[in-house]
Amino acid sequence: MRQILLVAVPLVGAIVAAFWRGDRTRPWLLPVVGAAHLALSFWLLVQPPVVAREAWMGFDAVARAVLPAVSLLFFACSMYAVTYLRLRSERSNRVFVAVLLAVLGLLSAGHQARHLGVLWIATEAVTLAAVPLLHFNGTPRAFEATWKYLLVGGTGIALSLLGSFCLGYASMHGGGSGDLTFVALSAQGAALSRPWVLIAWVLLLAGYGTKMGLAPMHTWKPDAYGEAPGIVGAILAGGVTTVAFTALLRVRAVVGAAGAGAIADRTLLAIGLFSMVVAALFLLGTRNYKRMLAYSSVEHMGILSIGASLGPAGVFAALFHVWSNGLTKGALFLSSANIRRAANSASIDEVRGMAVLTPRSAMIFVAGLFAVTASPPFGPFFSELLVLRAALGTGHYVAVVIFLACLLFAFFGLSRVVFAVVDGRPRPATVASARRFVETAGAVAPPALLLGLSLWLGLFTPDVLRESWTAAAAQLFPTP
Amino acid sequence: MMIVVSFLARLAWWLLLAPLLPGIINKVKAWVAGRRGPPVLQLYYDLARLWQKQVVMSTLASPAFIVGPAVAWVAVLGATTMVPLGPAGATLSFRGDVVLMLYLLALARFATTWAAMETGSAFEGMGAAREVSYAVLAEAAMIAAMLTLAVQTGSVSLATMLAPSVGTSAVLLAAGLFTVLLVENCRVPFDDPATHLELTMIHEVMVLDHSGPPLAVILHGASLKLLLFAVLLTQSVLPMGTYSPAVAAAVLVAGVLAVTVGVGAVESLMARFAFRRVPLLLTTSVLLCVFALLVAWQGAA
Amino acid sequence: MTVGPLIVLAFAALTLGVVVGRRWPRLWLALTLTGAGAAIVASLAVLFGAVDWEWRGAFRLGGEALHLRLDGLSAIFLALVGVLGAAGAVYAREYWSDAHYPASAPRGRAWWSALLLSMMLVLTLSNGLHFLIAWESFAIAAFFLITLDRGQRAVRSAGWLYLAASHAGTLALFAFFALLAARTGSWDLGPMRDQAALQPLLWLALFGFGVKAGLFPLHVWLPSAHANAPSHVSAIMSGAAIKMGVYGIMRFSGWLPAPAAAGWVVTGLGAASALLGIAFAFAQGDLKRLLAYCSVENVGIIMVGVGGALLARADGDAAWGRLLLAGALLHVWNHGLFKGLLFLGAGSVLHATGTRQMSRLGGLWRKLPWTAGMFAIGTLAVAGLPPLNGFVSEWMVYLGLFDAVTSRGASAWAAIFAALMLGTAGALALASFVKAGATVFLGAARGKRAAEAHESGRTMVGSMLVLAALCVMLGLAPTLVWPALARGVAAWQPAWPVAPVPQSLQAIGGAQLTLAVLLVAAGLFAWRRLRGGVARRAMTWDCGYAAPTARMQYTSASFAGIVGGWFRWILRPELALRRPRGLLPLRAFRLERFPETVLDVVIAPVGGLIMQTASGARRLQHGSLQAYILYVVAGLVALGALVLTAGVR
Amino acid sequence: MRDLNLLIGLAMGLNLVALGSSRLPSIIRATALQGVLLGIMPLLLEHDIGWQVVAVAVATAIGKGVVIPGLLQRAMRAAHIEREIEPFIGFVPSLLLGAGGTIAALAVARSLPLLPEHAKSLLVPGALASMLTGFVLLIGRVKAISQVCGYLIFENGIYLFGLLLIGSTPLLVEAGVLLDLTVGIFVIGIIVDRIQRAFDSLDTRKLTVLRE
Repeated sequence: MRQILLVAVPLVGAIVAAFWRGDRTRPWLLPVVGAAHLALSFWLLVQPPVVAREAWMGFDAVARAVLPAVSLLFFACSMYAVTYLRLRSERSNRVFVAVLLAVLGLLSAGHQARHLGVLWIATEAVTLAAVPLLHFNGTPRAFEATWKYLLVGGTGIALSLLGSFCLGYASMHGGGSGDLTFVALSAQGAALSRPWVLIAWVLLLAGYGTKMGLAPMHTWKPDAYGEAPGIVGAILAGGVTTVAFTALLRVRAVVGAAGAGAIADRTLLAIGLFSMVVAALFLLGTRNYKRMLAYSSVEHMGILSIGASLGPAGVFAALFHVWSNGLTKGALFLSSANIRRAANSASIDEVRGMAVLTPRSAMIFVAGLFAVTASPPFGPFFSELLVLRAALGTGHYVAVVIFLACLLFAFFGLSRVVFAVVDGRPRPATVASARRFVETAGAVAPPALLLGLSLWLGLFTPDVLRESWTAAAAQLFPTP
Repeated sequence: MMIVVSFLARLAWWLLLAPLLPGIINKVKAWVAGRRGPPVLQLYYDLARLWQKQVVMSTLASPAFIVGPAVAWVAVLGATTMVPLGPAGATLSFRGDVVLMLYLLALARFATTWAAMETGSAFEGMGAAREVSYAVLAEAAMIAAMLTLAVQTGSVSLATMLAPSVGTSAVLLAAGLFTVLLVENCRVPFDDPATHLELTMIHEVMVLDHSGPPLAVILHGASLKLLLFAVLLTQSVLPMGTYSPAVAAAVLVAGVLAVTVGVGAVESLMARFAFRRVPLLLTTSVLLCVFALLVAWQGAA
Repeated sequence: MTVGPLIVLAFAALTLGVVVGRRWPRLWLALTLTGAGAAIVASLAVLFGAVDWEWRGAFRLGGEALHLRLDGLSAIFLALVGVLGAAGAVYAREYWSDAHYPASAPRGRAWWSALLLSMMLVLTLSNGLHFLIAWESFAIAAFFLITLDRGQRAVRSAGWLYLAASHAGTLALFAFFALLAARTGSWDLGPMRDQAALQPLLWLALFGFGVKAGLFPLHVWLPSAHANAPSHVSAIMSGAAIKMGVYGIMRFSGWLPAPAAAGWVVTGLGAASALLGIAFAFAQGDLKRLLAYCSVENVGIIMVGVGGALLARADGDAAWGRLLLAGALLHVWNHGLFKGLLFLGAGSVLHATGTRQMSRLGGLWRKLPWTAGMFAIGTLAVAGLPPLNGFVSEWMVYLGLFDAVTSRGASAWAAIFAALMLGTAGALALASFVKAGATVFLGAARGKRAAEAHESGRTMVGSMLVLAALCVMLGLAPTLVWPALARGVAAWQPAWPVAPVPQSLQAIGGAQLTLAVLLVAAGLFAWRRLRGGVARRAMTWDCGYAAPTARMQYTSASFAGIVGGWFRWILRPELALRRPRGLLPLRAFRLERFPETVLDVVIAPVGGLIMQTASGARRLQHGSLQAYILYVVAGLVALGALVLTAGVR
Repeated sequence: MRDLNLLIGLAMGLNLVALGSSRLPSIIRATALQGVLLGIMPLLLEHDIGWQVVAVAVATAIGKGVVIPGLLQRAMRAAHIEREIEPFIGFVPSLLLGAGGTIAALAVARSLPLLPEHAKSLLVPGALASMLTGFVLLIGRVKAISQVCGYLIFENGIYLFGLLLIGSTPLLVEAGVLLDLTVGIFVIGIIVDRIQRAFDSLDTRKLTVLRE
């Protein structure tokens, strides 16, 4: 019941928002629903429900390990959204609010999907629902970004659909009864037709990888994150991508059951490392601090897929990283949104000396830089160190060298851009535009909160979370 | 009682004998040139006269200008206390005293150059720069020489390092140390104490502005240093340990005399090198000492 | 007096200092002094109380239980951090006062406490995860201190270079500790000498910590950072912060089994650092850059000691190994003290004249008598001259090397090489500091700023006095600290029997004392004679030249000319020359810059190559959707190929 | 089975039409026709035809055959463009690609381990050929409209492949999938419309502002 509520409450909220009168009051629906969702998800986290084995949807270990993070991120963003939408009072926020809530609901559905088809439907639905959020600004650039997001993302989604079909066909080939729940598929195990499983894996990895933003299917990311409002970026980077990641984890479990786990891991590791390399190269050169965040997100997706390729310990680390990366990225996106609004530009050629104009946001931005580049004691440090340890434990020394090199170059790129934005003497134009922007508590508190959470997550990881990640790893790597 | 006497005796040897060496050198040069030359005791007279004179001090100079020479003199004197005098032995002797001796000489160099820089004169700066720069290679040569002795004797204390008979490396070591002696004491071919062209000088140009007692101290210190090197060279080359005390003493005196005459001979036969060729010669001395070290390693094996 | 409460007191005081630092300077100073004092007392208690302090807490941080430990080795470093932390804090009251720097001074105080705290944590934490946390916070605190004066571009770029290098080192340490944890199955640190499988890890540690220690050629960040930081920060960076790298190397070379080659490599690197570091220092025209490069040299000396000790451990030869390591440890203290003193002195000069360029200074001894005196003491100490402390530690290292040679083992060759290098480096150090001291303080003022300089106030001079006094004390009474050094050695290699004070060290102590007395006596005598009205002041005699000007003095560049020529191959000076032309040449100049060679010759080209690759890659993101979809297809095909190749296996 | 293969063959023919024609209206028409054909196919496959099946079929046919083409037509008229000019991949090459692709698809499908009941059908080759066609259009064409058509054809291919599973997969899933696809295309159509208004053109060469 509660698990259904996770999906239902936001959707109902979305409908309410769609019919709500009054642009000033509507945004408050976001924190309200967000709070309810947060309460629900943490209640479920602490007291996990019993999920029927053959259920198509359910708050199982995997959902339990990830969904609360999304909920937390969404809550912080929803608080920020109230302030943000007040600043954007020139345009109606009806669609924005409604769609944002719908996205939350569909995200919950996608995380809880235990059925190949349902999973695909939910993911595709999220992809489509996010479209109005992307072109909220209504500028030609926004439409261009949306166009690319739609076609690249759509291609990926189509590929994953084909992959799902292939997996289904593999099960049919193995005399499957047509039950496409992951449990049933895994139960078929070696009976699944190996070639079809492999084809399915490639297609699904490419498809959901596109959704995650793994290189070379990441091309939609910088455009979308660069043009969309900060909140949307945060939710895409911290929420939507994780759906695709959990999808890959679930599929990987089936492939593992079919006896092709080693091959799957090999591909995951390869594409993860490749994403990190590409991200590092782009970070070294980019001159736009919002696109920079997109590439950093690509890098961290790479880390996730590397973690996923390293067996139970790696998956544990990866799930940890989903949390720490989501929260830290949220802080970065929101603080950069403040800076963007104050400076009225996202290019480091035009933005300087924000430490003077928006001191608090700049402080959070710098702190977020250190956090996201795995500087202790923030969350990402611990999760990435665990990934590293898992990789060393499994003897992937070459991978570790590439991994560390990419982290280093990513740090160079990120710090270069961040300090260029923060330091120096601001230009007159920037000073003028910054006068129109006040760093209210509503604009600063949410990113600060997220950063604080990332810190807290690293230093005092609650045992219930560790336990949930262990459980998820156990579900994905069942020990016969 | 005995200790005090012997200490005083050694002190006397160092302090009183030192100014004789420059005199001898000058005599030799004069003799070669066929002149009568200044009396052998000339430096003693100079010192006595300088001690009476008044000090003239640059307006720029700080007290260190006066203190410097005193420090340098004390440092060299301190260095001498660790150098054994044949049968008389050394006043101060312990494991690693060789390093202390080297660094006391360095301290003397520091004080001299510092005092030279006091005046802000371009010439004295030039001299100081040359002094410290050439010392870099000389230092390396000295370390190599001391290592050679250490390898030969298996000891790291001068008194025992210099005592026993010398192995096959004697010749190389002698050549190396003699070169170092020449540069450390600013003799030809590195420097010409007798020249009258400041541009070409090292040591003399550093003391241009000194006068009166400080100058006396400097001159005495220089002669002391020369004597120290002469004694060091003699004992590191000759097998002092194998002689009876009387013979040893005689040999030591003879050796020092020989070295001094040698310096004089070099000065009267050779011209001063052009400065750019100096490093070459210094490097040669370093190499000589290093080869000596290798030979000693083989010999003692 | 038990250690635990003192450590807690130190941590508490400094943590509080971070909080109150911005608002209440006096309270902050009191807290900092309390914290530093407590740390010093604690470490002395461990060093002379002859019992290690260890504490395991139930409190879990990042999933790991707290584990603190203070043994002979870490205590030596802890004491140093305390001393320099206190001295710098007092010094900053005037040097970086709120009046002059209303914006950055409060920030500086908070970060100062943070820096001290994190360094002390690095020294006491005994768990890999926590060590990394403390290590990185220490690096970041140092970064923000270096870039206190963020308005200047030079400062910012220096800070970024430091941060980048430090991050590279930290990542190596990530790998090191992760590998350690993966191999041993726990993050907990402690002696693991018996696990031979851990040998290769030392290389990672050597790189990671070597970057922080400024070991050649990993020192690229050091000169600019130390030169551009505020001087009290330079003092603690050079005196204590780079010693954290040394600590790391000593700590883990002591706890882990060392590869056979380690001793040779460390000795070689140390010797190279010593010689090249000081060669670069001699060439510099910027006072603080000179001091910074000199730190590279001194780290080299320390590393020679450590490497020698590793060789001795391999040979199982306790006698000279002990001597070498003790010398290295003592030099850690000594370098911390005199380099701190020198940087504070340089700060006082900068404070008074506003320039670090030695060729603009000169004749400052009249205006800044105290600074000049303190700087002179520091100069004697750093040149390793008796009777000051620098000599004692260098003497110990030398004696260890000589003993290694006379022992005639295979390591003798390393020792011979190192001894020759150290000798040369020593002579160069003397040259460098004659040049530095003389061009800054002696002669005539070369510029207006220098002519109008003023002496610094009580707090600045006072903190310099303290460090100078410590230099003298360590120089005159080395036997007093031997027990502490022995404890450090014992913590590094328990197998070596703890030795009483060596006869030779006692002799050195006596010799130093006698020498000091004699020098003071001679100096006083000479000075009295002079005061007796014997002296007559006159213009410097310039060989009959009528009108000598201050600009005719030997400059730092001309002083370093000869040796600069010898090391041209690595110094690679940039020369800007305009020869005098015509009968009446109006303007002519000759400017020589000595850039950081490793940075320009190694790092810059590689970086350029990578940046080219990056910009090439960025062209792939050229905005055409058709291409993006093609990338998707390409990715699909590549994955397919990967699966096929894997499926075939 | 035979008439199914007939329809599929027809669809494959339409692929070639879409590849070869330079006039946008004919591409749109070809796509729409293909959509309708696909809509009919389930009726031929399912043995017991319930109302849901009919509903799904009708929905697909209308969605793919009427609504989307309508949208595209509208956008096309608004933008006053009739034909594809200087595409990235010329018409003759893309035609050859398509033909070669179709042959290759037949060959590949033979080598795939298919269940006996599918061995004879053209479903898999048809799917592969359509997907290839879709990709060629997506990558090779400049006008947004032809790219959308390409995407439609690509999805048709996937739909064809999905028909392999029609027996086994629950209807609910199929319905969801179809709904999603239709909505997706619908959204794309809307965006195309918006782009036309924002840029007053449907030339994707104008859509390259966002770049590194």
